[in-house]
Parts: sequence; structure tokens; C-alpha cells
Amino acid sequence: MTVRIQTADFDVSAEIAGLRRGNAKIGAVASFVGVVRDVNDGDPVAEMTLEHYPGMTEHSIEEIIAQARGRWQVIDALVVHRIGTLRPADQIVLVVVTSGHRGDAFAACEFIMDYLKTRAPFWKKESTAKGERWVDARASDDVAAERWRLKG
Amino acid sequence: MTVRIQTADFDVSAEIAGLRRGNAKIGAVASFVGVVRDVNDGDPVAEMTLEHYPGMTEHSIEEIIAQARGRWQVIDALVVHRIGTLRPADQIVLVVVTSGHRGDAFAACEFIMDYLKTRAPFWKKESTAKGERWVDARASDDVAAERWRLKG
Amino acid sequence: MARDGVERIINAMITVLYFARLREALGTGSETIKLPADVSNIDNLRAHLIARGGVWADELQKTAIRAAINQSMASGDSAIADGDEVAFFPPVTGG
Amino acid sequence: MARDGVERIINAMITVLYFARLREALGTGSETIKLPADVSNIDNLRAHLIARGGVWADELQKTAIRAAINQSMASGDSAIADGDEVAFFPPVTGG
Repeated sequence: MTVRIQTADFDVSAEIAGLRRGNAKIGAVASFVGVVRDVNDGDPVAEMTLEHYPGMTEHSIEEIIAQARGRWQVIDALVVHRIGTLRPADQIVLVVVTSGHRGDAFAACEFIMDYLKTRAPFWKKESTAKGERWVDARASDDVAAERWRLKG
Repeated sequence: MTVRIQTADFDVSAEIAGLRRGNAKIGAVASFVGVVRDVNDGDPVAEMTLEHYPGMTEHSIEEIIAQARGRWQVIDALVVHRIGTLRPADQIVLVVVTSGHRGDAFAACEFIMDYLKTRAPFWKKESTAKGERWVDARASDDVAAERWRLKG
Repeated sequence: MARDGVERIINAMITVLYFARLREALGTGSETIKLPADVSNIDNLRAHLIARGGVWADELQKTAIRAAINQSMASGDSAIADGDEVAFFPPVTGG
Repeated sequence: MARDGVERIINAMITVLYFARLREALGTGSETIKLPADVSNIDNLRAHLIARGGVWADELQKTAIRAAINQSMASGDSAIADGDEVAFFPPVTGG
């Protein structure tokens, strides 16, 4: 399991190659990349800044991955999350899950992403023409995380 | 929408970058890579050969993507599928879906992959110590494709 | 006109393709055949090919065999017409 | 022994961290405070900070405020002990 918080950008191919290295049991690789959009809640976004809680961020994501491993056949998982100042079209977060089969890889990848949105201590601040504003948590993210309680 | 059948390998980062280019409405990129495993049905696999039905393959995948677009908010989608001789750890197939939001991206990506496994005319032949053998279709793949009928 | 129509039907030709395990077992990947008068759909064509006996009977009697007409999945009662490209193949195993 | 125990409790210190909107509104990201005798859990600590009035009352009264103890999510009745790192922050918005 790998969890990295960094200001630098990441390369999806290189991260997948690193996670797969040496394991020929892997048949499925599910990935997710979150990207900065140029509009949020109707306003053009010029840039955003991501703040986090060092230490707790890593611990909470490791805990999320451990939960996914307990529910699905996961060979390995990687989360890279950027902090600092990002602009539209920049990559924000990468989740990669390797598994023997695609159903497990998809489910674990989406589960990790949904829980990361509601549990990992990151906060976004956007710069728009109206000034800076902290992004409010979305009820839809709580719903997305909550639905995993019904399964498994 | 992009559908490519090729013998050459693919680079996930480059394919994602190509699909995202110029669209700042994209907030979510879900990807899936299928990989050749070194064991199938208990036997070590030395290599495999993928045969397809030129023309019908492309049409059927375009149809699968069109169905996904009708069900979810998909900005764009890409499928690259390799043919010819592949070895363990080689990449076989890539599905990438871009969307405004992650729920749509994940669902459409998994739907395309599940339907591709049961509808797109590709056939795998494996080389094992026991000789060559055509891979049988899996009932689990039919189940995976069938469950999408219950939703939406 | 009627004469031309009869002429066209009598000379109706189709291409039949075979893939994967089926192609190997039959020893051919494609053939062009004159459409027999009693063949109007996939079930008829399959029966016509099974009547050749030998590997044709063995392979095409398998229930799992799929068919396509002009590169779209077809069922037993799908109609076949002059110039069509018909394909028979095992269940797909890509991805 | 009993004397040492009393000594330790009297001098109990905790670190309190504030993040994001809360950090900006309060004008501070962290402070080290002596744990008051009547503060044994998150609800008590929050009430103690709200009693400072002004922005402290305004911000920490918000129902959405989350808390963590030693980098694990905590609820109102989670116990606080000497040396703990306690954090208050708005709902998370990463990814």
C-alpha cells in the first residue's frame, strides 16, 4: 500500500507501473484521476489551494485502504493526493487498485475515492472573480460514501 | 469517442491526456487496464494470442460506448484493445471515461468493460505447458454484463 | 423486372466467416456461397452447413455458437439476403 | 504516587489545532493549552473554547465542526488526556 501527499504532479502510467511491478497475478487495474474544473457552483475558478492535516491525512487514507482490502480481493492500492496551489485541468488525486479480477478492482477503487472525499482531512479554497472562498462539503459526497454501508 | 484495435502497446498517461485535451469541464477520469496474468484456470500461461473480427469489433465497441453515453453523463470515452501475441504482464485493454463527476465516470467505465467482455468479438488462445487452448467464455462475465439491466 | 428479380435471387451470394476455435476446427476462415433457395435466416443457413456432415455437423451443432449478419449480432430468425456477410463464432473472450 | 498523579493532572497540557476556514477565522493554526479541570472530552473542550466569546463562540458553535484526537476522528464524548493532540476543522473537501 502506498499513500503520498505531495505538491508535485504525478504520472499515471509511472504510478501504475510501480504498483504492478513484479506481480504477475494482477489481471485488473482500476484507476481514478480527479481533475480541477474551471467552473464550480456556477463561478469560473482561476485557481485553488489545498490544505491538509499532515499525519492524520496519511493515517486516514491508510485506514480507508485497509477497509477496502477487508471487503474485496485487492492485490495492492495507491493513493497520491496533491496539496498547494492548483489550476483548472491540473490533476488533484490519483487512486489505483490492482486485483486479479475487474469487479474487485472497480469496487475497491470507487470505495476508496468515496471515503477519501468524506474522511480524509483535505480542504479546498477556490479563487474566483468574486474572491477567495472555502469549498463547502457536498451532501452528495456523504451519500456516495454512505451507500457502501448497504453492501457487502 | 475513440476506438482503436492495435498490436502495439499503449501508454495510459498519454491516452488520458489525449482524451482530456482542451476540455476543462472534466472533473473525473476513470480508467481500467486489463493485464495478461501468468496463470489461468490453474495452469501457467506462457503467452496468448488475441483474434478479432475486423470491422465488427470497432462497431460493437462504438455501440457499447453509445449505450453508456445514454445512461450516464459522459464527456468522452476511449477504448484501446490489443490483438496478436501477448505475454504475462502485458497490457490487453484500456477503457477511459471522462465526466464532470466521479460516479458517472466509474459507472460508465465498468459498464463498457463488462459489455466489452460479452459483446465485442475478440477471442483468446493461450499457450500453456499442456499446449494451446482457446479460452472459454466465463459465466461470471455474463453475470457482470447482465446486472446492468437491473439498474437505471 | 420479374425476370431480373428471379435472376437476382437465383444468383444470390453471401460471404460466410468463421472465427477462433470454429475457424481452426473447420479449417477455413471464410467462404463465398450461393444462397440456397430454402435458406432465408440464420437457423436455415446453420442447418444447411450442418448437412455437410463431419466437422461441420460437430462444430455448428454446438449450442454456444453465435452468429452475426453484416457485423451485427444476429439471432436464429434474423433474415439473410443477397450480398450479406454472415459470421459464426464461439462466445467472445476479449478484454 | 497519589501526589505525582495529582501533579500530572494539574499540569496536563494539550495541543489544539485548527484547519482551513476555522484556522483563518480564529487567526491561529495551533495553540498549547493547560487542560482545565472540568474538561475531559471533546464536548467539554469545545464549550471551554466557546466561552472565550467573539469569533471563538461564532465559529465553534457551528454544528458542522469536526474534531479529531491524536489524528483519529473523534465524537463529542471522546476522552481527552494529557499530551493529546486535538484538532477542530470544517467538513473535509478533498479529492
